[in-house]
Amino acid sequence: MKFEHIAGGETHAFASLAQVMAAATPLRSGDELAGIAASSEANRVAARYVLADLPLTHFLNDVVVPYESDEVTRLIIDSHDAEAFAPFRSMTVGDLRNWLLSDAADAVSLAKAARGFTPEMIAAVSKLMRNQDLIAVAAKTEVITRFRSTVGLKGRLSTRLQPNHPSDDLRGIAAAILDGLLQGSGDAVIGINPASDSIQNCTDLLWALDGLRQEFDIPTQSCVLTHVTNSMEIMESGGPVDLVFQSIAGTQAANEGFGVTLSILKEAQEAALGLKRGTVGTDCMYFETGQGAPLSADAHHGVDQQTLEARAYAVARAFDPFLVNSVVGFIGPEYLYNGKQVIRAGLEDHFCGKLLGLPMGMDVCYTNHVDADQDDMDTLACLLGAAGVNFVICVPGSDDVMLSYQTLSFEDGRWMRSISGARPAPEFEGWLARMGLEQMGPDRAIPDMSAMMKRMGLAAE
Amino acid sequence: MKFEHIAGGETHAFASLAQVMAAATPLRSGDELAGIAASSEANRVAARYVLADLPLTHFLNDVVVPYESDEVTRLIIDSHDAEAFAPFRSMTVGDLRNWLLSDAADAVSLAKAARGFTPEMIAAVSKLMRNQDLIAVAAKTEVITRFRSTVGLKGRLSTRLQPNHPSDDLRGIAAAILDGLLQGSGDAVIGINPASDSIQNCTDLLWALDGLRQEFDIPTQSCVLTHVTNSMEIMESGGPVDLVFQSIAGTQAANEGFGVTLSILKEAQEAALGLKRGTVGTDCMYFETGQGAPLSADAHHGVDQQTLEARAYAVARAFDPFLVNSVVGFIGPEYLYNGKQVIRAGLEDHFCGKLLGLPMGMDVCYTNHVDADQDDMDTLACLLGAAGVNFVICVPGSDDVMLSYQTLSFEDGRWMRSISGARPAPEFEGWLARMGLEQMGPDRAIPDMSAMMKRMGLAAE
Amino acid sequence: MSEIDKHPAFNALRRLTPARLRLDPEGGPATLESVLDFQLSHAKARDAIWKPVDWEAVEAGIGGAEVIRVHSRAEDRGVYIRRPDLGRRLRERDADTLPEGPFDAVIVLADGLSADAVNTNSAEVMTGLVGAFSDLKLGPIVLAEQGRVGIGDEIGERMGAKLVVMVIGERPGLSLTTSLGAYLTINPRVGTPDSSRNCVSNIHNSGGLSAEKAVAKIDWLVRHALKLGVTGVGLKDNSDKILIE
Amino acid sequence: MSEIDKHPAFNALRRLTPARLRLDPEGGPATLESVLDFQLSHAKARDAIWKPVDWEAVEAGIGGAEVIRVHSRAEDRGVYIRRPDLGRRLRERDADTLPEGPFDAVIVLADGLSADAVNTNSAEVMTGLVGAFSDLKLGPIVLAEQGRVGIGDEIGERMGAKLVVMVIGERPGLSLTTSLGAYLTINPRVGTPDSSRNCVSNIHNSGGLSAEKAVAKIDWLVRHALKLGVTGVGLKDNSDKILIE
Ligand code: B12
Ligand code: B12
Repeated sequence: MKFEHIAGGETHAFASLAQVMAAATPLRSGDELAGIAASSEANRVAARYVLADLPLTHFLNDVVVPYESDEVTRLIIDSHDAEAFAPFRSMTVGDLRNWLLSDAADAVSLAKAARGFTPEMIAAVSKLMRNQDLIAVAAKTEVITRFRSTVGLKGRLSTRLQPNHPSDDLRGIAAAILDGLLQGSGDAVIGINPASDSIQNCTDLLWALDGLRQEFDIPTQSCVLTHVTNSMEIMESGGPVDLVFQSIAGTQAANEGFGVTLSILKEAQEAALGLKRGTVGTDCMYFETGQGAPLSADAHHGVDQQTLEARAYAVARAFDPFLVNSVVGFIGPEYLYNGKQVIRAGLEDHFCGKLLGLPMGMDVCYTNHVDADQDDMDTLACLLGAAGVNFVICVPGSDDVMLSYQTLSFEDGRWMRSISGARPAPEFEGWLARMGLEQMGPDRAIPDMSAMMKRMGLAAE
Repeated sequence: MKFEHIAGGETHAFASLAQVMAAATPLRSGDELAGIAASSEANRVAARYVLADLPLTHFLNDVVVPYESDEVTRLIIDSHDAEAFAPFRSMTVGDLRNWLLSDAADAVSLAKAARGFTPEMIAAVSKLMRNQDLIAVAAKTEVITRFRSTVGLKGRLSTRLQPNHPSDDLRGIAAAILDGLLQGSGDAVIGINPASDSIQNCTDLLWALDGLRQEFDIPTQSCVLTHVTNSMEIMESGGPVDLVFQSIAGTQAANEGFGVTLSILKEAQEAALGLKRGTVGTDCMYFETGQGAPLSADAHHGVDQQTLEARAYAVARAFDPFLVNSVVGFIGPEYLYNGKQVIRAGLEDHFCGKLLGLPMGMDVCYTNHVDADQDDMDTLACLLGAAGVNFVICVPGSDDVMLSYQTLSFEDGRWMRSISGARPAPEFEGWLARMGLEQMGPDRAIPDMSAMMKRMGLAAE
Repeated sequence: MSEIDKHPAFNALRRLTPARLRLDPEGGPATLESVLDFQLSHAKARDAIWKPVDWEAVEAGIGGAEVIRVHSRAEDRGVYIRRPDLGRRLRERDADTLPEGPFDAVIVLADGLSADAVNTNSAEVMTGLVGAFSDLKLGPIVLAEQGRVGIGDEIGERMGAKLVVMVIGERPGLSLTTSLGAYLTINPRVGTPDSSRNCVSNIHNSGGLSAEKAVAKIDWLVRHALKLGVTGVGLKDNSDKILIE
Repeated sequence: MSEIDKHPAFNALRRLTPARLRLDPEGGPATLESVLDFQLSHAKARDAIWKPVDWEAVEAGIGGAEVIRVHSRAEDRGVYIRRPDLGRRLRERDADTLPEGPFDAVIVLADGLSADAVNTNSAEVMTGLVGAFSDLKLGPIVLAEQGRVGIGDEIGERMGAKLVVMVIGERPGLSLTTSLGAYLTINPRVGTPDSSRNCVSNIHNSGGLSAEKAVAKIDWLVRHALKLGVTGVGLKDNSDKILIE
């Protein structure tokens, strides 16, 4: 196969599918770092012309990471659903773009098609799409998951309440949870990144979270985002694990850099399923991903970071996750340099995740070494609201004091809901109403805070 | 009055109100060019602290451009509505920000307050606001204007159809109009920028537009965007002028650079009112503005470009315009360098215009020397949709072949409507339905195109 | 299948304008074809901003007329883009090289925002203007590098010109990067407002104003300007009317 | 009126965490106070990225221990930010200055993303570690400029270290720019994956892990690593449990 296009008199040739995909991607620092970005703007467009004419079946035969040496590739190829793919068999990537934008593609047909798409197909089509396309198509999808609450229903927007503390102080964490609940946050999950990875510490956090949830009868789930192998050890010794968390990536080598394999994830999922802790459903995995992780681990095989990110979603969907989110601006400027790159990547990640059938959320965020600010986050949040994101991550005042980065605040989560007219997960919405936390403003029946604090183990002054 | 704030141990002093305003503005190339941008990020925040504590009454006494030598300042001060201002009399800029974000500020109270606000007050408060605030507050306003269609109703989004041609070829223009109408565009105005300013040429264009409108009984208005003095000459000789257009700016000197004064505008408005061409209303002026124009004309008096832009809105509102839009990314990178600056300025301009009571639209656009692309325009369009913009400008394929810049396409206009659920102006919506142009897609009853073309004076092959 | 093939009845309409007409009664999102074509055009238009003028070739194209080359205070393209104020002023050492006149008119040719436009279209316009003004006391032609419209004011003032005709590369568009503009200023002085100039725009051969028509229009404006002693909003362009009458 | 004054009952809660708690039962948009404070903090945090370490002072703070200074292949901060690959490798001429060992352990101190953290908090941690490892064959302390976590691998490999402890400035946060992290790698080799390291993070005095506790934890991990011959996901941190037992 020759990958070639003549644009403006100049012939642009690409040596491999991976090279076409990389060159077709909107500019970002990570692909420049990897030395695989387009050589010019014209070169970028030429690569898109090549992609547009590429038959989708090509992706079933020509893989960007070798089948033999990479279990993610094997997963993608071996679990490909030929029946779901049948309607798309004779399409090119360009045809798929047109179909996705047509009225024929609606929530039902998109859900049916998801397992027929490989991540590379969806990454490819995303490269032909403008921001407006990524929003319009994602907004048509509906991916619903269930554990103790139902996340992803149309017209709903959930949030992860992230009450991190730099030394995992239980009372400090409880105070942050209280703050979030008061502002209607936490229906996707109350999830702590533990500062210390010690098993004891993580177990303590889990018991505290579970106690709180039960005390107030909150229809949500908790999670301590420690390494999957730690969660397994904790489950073995009887710890109350709702969701099992793990960072994942799109190549076997990158996952090894994270200390995980597919079989470890499978084992963990089975252990969690065995606990039968869900009430309205059994989706019990939580994955985080993010463009750049494989490159950082020198495990990218010359493939662009956005395509690899989509491959991580193939890993995720093998385990029926309850939540998946990209940590889009979290990793650093070496992968996404500024607000513009973060915004574009956020829309891509959400689009690709949704199209592949994932309950996609987003960590709308940036670090202090990225050239971005709160205006960029407002922008991305508004766009993702329009695109129908399943959930976003919220912390007190946008400032994660343990992970050292800025994500949305509880107020931002509320703003997203108000501007897009979206409501919380139905179970949680009912709970907020029962607690008198539904409305904001001076008129609201303020709950008896000191009683609440006492029940949380937090005495007032 | 001392403008001073201590931030992080450092004292930041500002010599004048204009300097505080300039330093408080988010970074943009135009203020750097003028040498008045904040000296550091900390300096910028310090200026915002100063603004936050500044009483609104201060703006009634301390003007950024001298009263004596500037008729725009005189207009602002002399037409200030003390009664409308009464509820805000004891507020600081920071208090105003809080009030605007509160539930007390709704469509009714905002409309009532508009004439109590001076442009400088609104520019100041916008500098304290994040993108999300600019969107949230603007979305609460409702500014409705009427001529032959009603523009600005909640849940509606109108478009200016801009069928420019590099040599004003009447048939080429008609073809572009046909293209736009087919895609549901043109309910705000069908407005041509004439390539040649000759009176004869402009008159010809007006007759052609008017003939077309009457032939198809389109409930819209037409405009040839020539200089106001030309429009006056044309009206005198009986030309069919619906809307009188003019570019305006926020200082007397800048307006003189454009060849206009307030009295010329008044005269023009009276002439147009005299024609009584409106059917559902009498709003008959159309103004364009844009950050940077005064600086370009060396008429900025050391005032930042965003504040001056808001002052242009004070000029506009003196003439009950039917349409006002900023040409935000049109002028060039010396004023707004990249997509991020254009996006921020677009939200500011829309916010300030709406708060001052203007029927604000936007030319969502960029030039080829600005560091921006279609993704940035998708982003700005989506944000403005959420903010409830009155209208946007649309051209065939986003490419204005006469003005040499890129604005939204007709398809983009439709996308904005679909993603925000907004509909065209009611009169125009009815017309689209009558013409069978309401729905898109293969199922739509395609109008008899050759008959339509014939009636437009365009024979098919 | 492209729009062109799908709706052949519209092809005649397409030829009427360089605009990117869709003319698909079915409508729907923009076609992929048009999106990619847009992106390629954008890449080219962005490059056009940064291209240099081939001044030797331009000089040759103008023919025998005497020519002086000057440079603005904007050293390079990067500065030019961000600092229009510098593009409006002559580099100091170049100011002294200009002859002092007096002249009825001086023609200036500047790169402006498009070298393409100057490289492609200036020869015909410039020779046309020189021919049309053969009866006037015309100064040498000034070629100004990294120039904005306003640099004509300083040049004209220094040269004691009654009127300056500035021919300049207009900003490149998506489809077309070769358009010239002409700006006429009577009694040019540093700091002249734009309201005191007239403009003849979109001079190019892709559906714009032809060089011939442009020269005729500029000629009409120059004669009336010199006679009435005014350019700008005070001088209404009635050239078409008069040509018709 | 600030939140603090409005809801004094919550002040005790605020003291439990450095997080920016709102705790206003009325809710509504973020207060202007918090928005401006955020912006000022952001300005400072961004500056923190670009500050240099005062290596002389750091060296003095460590006390008598032998010290070697090296630099990564990232010449300056701009390169460092965009090129983590270069921040993980030793500048060639510096590689030769390292003694060859063998050592049980080598401690490396790198600026990482926060000079503030190294300037403020490294002395206590470093002297603590040197004290704790007095029974081990410890190499000289290596101070690495413009270093990433991975540069410890090359240093450890060159020095024949059984284990490397990399103490490094964590990326600055909005509220706090002085946090250190420690990364432990057994059998360090260029290209060691992160899954083969352990991490002790958030070492600082503003609600984080104190230097004393951090040293104890690192000590526990180092002892177990040397005994079991493993770091990373294979070595579970049970230090707390054991401390409790
Ligand atoms: C950035 C970051 C990441 C990025 C790293 C990518 C990159 N190129 O930078 C991503 C998102 C991929 C990541 C992933 C994970 N991380 Co992390 N990460 C951080 C963070 C926020 C900043 C690190 C930093 O500033 N380093 C300093 C700079 C100068 O170093 P660097 O050389 O540029 O970057 C290297 C390190 O950051 C290192 N690294 C990052 N995370 C981790 C985690 C572990 C266990 C190890 C050994 C190394 C490591 O990888 C980078 C490349 O070599 C810290 C929190 C903090 N406040 O420090 C958490 C933190 C270090 N990570 C943590 C964890 C648990 C993980 C995961 C194991 C989560 C999971 N369950 O899968 C994964 C896997 C990490 C791995 N590679 O094995 C914990 C460690 C807890 C502990 N005491 O062991 C921390 C403290 C945050 C937390 N509490 O959750 N992480
Ligand atoms: C950019 C632009 C503007 C900007 C100029 C600001 C700036 N700093 O660049 C803004 C938005 C302010 C503007 C305003 C107007 N413009 Co204008 N503008 C253009 C545009 C799109 C590009 C010009 C260009 O590339 N110049 C070349 C560069 C290198 O020159 P420059 O030194 O950087 O910029 C100077 C010129 O652009 C000049 N200029 C810009 N517009 C006009 C208009 C006139 C009549 C004059 C004399 C000068 C002038 O002002 C700039 C600063 O000195 C052209 C369309 C085109 N295809 O050329 C229309 C164009 C030149 N403008 C036009 C018009 C009508 C106007 C207005 C009179 C509209 C109105 N009714 O108010 C106003 C007032 C202009 C004035 N200052 O007197 C017409 C002129 C028609 C004609 N043949 O006379 C054109 C051709 C577009 C059109 N057909 O509508 N414009």
